[in-house]
Amino acid sequence: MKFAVIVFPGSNCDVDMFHAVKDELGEEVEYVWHDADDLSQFDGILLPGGFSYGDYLRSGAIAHLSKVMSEVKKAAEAGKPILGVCNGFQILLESGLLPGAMLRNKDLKFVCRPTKLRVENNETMFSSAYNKGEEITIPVAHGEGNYYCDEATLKQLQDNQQIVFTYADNFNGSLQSIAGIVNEKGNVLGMMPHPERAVDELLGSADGLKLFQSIVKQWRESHVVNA
Amino acid sequence: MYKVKVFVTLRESVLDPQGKAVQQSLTNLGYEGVQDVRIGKYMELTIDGNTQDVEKTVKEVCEKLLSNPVIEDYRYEIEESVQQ
Amino acid sequence: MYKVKVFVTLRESVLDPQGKAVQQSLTNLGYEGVQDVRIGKYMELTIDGNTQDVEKTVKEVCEKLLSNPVIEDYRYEIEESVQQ
Amino acid sequence: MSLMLEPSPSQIKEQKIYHEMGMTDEEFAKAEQILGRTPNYTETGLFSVMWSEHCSYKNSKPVLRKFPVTGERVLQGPGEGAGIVDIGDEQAVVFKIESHNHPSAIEPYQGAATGVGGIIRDVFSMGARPVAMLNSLRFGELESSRVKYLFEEVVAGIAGYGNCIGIPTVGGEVQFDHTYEGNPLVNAMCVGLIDHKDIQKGQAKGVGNTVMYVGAKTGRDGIHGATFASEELSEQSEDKRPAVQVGDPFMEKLLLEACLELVKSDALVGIQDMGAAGLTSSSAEMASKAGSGIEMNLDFVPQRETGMTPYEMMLSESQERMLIVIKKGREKEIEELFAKYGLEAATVGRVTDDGMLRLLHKGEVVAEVPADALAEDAPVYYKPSAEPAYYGEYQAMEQKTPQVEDFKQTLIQLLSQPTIASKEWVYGQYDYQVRTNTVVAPGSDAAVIRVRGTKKALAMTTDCNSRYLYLDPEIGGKIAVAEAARNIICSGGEPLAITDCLNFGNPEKPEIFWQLEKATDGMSEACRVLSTPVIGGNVSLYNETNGTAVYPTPVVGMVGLIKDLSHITTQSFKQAGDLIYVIGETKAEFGGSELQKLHHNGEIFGKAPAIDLTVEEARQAALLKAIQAGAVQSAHDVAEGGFAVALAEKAFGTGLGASVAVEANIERTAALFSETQSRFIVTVSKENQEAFEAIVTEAKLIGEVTAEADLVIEQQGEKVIKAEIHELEGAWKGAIPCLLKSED
Ligand SMILES: Nc1ncnc2c1ncn2[C@@H]1O[C@H](COP(=O)(O)OP(=O)(O)O)[C@@H](O)[C@H]1O
Ligand SMILES: [Mg+2]
Repeated sequence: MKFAVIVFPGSNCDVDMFHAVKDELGEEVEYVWHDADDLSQFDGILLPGGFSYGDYLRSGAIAHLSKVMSEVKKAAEAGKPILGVCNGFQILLESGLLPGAMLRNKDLKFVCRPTKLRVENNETMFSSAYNKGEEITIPVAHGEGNYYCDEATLKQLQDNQQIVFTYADNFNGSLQSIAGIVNEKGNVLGMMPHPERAVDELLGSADGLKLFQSIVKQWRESHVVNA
Repeated sequence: MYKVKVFVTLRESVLDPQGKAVQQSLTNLGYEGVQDVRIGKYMELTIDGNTQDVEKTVKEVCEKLLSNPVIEDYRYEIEESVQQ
Repeated sequence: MYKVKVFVTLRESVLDPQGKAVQQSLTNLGYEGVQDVRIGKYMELTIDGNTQDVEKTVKEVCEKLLSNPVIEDYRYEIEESVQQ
Repeated sequence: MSLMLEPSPSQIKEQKIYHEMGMTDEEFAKAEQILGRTPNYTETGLFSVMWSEHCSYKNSKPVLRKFPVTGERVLQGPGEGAGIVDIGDEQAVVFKIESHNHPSAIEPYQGAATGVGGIIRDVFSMGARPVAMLNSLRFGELESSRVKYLFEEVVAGIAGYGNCIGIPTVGGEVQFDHTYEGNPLVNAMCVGLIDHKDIQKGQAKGVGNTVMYVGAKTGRDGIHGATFASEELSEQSEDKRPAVQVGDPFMEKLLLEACLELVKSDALVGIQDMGAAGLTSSSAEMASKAGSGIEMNLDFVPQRETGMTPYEMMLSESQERMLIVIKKGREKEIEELFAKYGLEAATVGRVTDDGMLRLLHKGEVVAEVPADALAEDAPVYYKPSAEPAYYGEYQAMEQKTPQVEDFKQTLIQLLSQPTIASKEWVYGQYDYQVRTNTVVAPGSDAAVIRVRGTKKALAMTTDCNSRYLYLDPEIGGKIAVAEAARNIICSGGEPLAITDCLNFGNPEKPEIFWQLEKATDGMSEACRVLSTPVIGGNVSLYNETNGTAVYPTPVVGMVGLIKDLSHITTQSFKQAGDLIYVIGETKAEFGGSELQKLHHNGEIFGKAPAIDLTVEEARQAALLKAIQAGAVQSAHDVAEGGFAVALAEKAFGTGLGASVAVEANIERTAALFSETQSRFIVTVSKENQEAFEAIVTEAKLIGEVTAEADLVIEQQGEKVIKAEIHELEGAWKGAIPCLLKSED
């Protein structure tokens, strides 16, 4: 399976994402610059964390207007798996690929620490390797991860099982402790915690690896059928 | 040349953690009279073009970039045409 | 009850990285007419008290908390007295 | 301001306008003599910034010369942007520490942020990729709202810049003491990695080569920042506010990536960041180092504001800018390289052979000064030195052990001292993980960063207990270096070298100069014995408010090499049943200790704890050997607060406890809280008991790690302390957040 890691000016977890896929997952991966106009050769798209355009104005706001984002939208329509982590999640929200918006953390401070997440839905292409209700440790590092949406949207998220991960300790004030959501179709996941930072016990946790493995498993299965 | 003032504010229904924090510290400082604080953005744009274009440009950039309609409202004033 | 609008802007000579990034992005999007963007804060305060007190309070809180006199200027409008 | 309004050379001389720029009469005379005429306004500006203490080290040079600066592994000592040490496999580590004290006192968020930005540029201008940041901070007691504001904003500024640029901030220290009330210290350190072949120098070589300006545009910010950094803070400092610069970490991220790409190009000849004294120091130093000259046309300098004068452009300290020299004819390709990152690269001049820094503006030569005169010929002052009266008094005092009644309560009080308390409130705001190499995150003795693709890792720390330095600068200087080395050793690393930031008061006062002399004597001695040469650093003098100096604070930044990932060790207990050892004897030493400070309302007095560097070296070597042999589960040095604090810290976060017995022949208060140097607490699994004891022969077995999360300390069969770890940890963790919330 071949992944693209999209690099925006100011991305800085691009390297982490790249190495997680290459060294730990053992799949193909390439960096793709923000002005690329063709993503057709990739099977999965990864939007890494960082501070695209300094996160000036609002996090993810300037990046969502990048050229590559129209390609990301096409890939989403085509049903390819798209994972946005942290700033990547914020970009997906700004571009409307996922519903809602991010506010500043309730304590108004940047928070970097390992967090416990609960797997709310293990029937997505991103979470099938986990058990439902499983508690996993994945680090966070963000200042604006306080998820917000209106009531109607929340109801929709709940009714469609779009909430994939929640925080055990809601440190940032997110609505319903939401840490990660998928789109209605289930192929676009946005999450604030960093699974790519949790792929090696040496650095504290390898709980994030299963997320990437879930993506690969689903892709293999669907491609064996098609072949 | 036009000078455009753009005001971006959080929607009424959205909690404003920053505003709340400021209001709290004002209370701590003894300014109990300040009962509510809402914090938004204030932007000044210098735009070159004719009146009609400017209005259109401002609307577009407010919607595309300067505000996020999920949480924010915007309002603008095309205030004056300044000489170079 | 008074509604006070406070505008906090970066001083003229102070670098505004945000404004610069936004302006650049608008240029990339084809809005070349937008020649300058400066980003500041816009705050709305609801204050209880009599007219004189309010003016004094606003000045004080602007200087103490709402603006950073080292790099910012502020300006305010005590706009209307609203009914509870 | 236009050129017309600038004073003429004769006005500058007659009205002594150079005084306002911080130049003395003798210095001005010397400049006149060098030029053979009276300098004009721009030229006076050039001399004044380049001859400021900040740029020229004119007052500190004599003491800096004492530092050992060479070693087998040292590839680059002091003199360039940052020092470089070999770590094998054609790789090297690059690091440097720098102060941003005065800007942070005026505008803490931006002051700290631009301090971070500046030190990062020092490292990547060597061609290295920055891999980690540390910061060493000092504030007044966390009591007044002003101090709280400074503390919160400085931390936010460091976080704001470091997080955005995407370099993990992995360690540091924070000390609170009334001495820093009006003059906080903000030192930032950056560590980078480089392949030997990519090492760059800041030299303007090759007559005819092109000088280019890259990065952010020049504005009127920070004019005379270097001079400002070389003055005492006073009420008038507030008026200098326009000098404050605003950082743009996004711009610097782009500049960093572009420069690291540039380093791979054979078109590059030399590169230097524009730090203090911006365009002036970068151009003069690059020319001087290469023995060449530089001619620049200031009309081509990218400007953010209109109508800037040569004086303003040359003295501006706008951030995120670099000066590069490239091979003639390759301009286009360099422009394109930078354009890819959305950055401007402007040709501003060329390398000449006449040794002059020549500036053109609007068709006229506006300055012409020998580059060497600016970079090398600053006067050097040998300041008078005098032992301060307090020192004699303190030395004559008898060692007195503070009276302690309730040992448990005292331990809790010590753990709640903000200097000892958990710094999680601080480092929780720093992204310490980005780039996924952080093996040991903040919270242990040293931070550890792996070198991806190898078995190696780097341990890093900053340390300085300024209270010991105040009581006895020579001993304190030794301790600062030794403590840093202890932290590296405890993490499994071999200390490589140090960088230092000398934060002192006004050197024109003989008592302050004495402190500087003695401290650097002590540091030099320790560096020699511990084989950690000084590869670079920074001097920040005039740290005084209204005439009172801060404690002498020479912060030591040290990096160590961990040869194999399996050697990485942390301070925390690992499992119940492990044996607890202590290495080193305890004496009753309370001068400058946390307990003394606690008991005397912030005051310290008496003698600093003694240190024997030969003993220190031997102990460190033995402990490292045991760690490398795989015989050690955890290791922690005994520092502020003494043995009981160190032992409690080892239990925090583990869910485990400890049961130990202290020696019978030592007074209890000393056994628990004395700050005797060169001590370690180590745990060893039972299987490794023999192996460990064979290597660290002087280690004493004192107890065991327990499954019950209690801290039990006995002496002669009597319980001196029995406390739930939970209670101790609560006090330790809650102290800083609690002080910040409380109203004053
Ligand atoms: N300003 C800071 N930034 C990042 N980490 C910090 C800071 N201050 C303290 N820490 C971390 O907290 C831990 C305890 O610090 P300290 O008490 O100074 O340790 P030590 O006594 O071993 O030098 C260390 O891991 C240190 O790196
Ligand atoms: Mg230590």
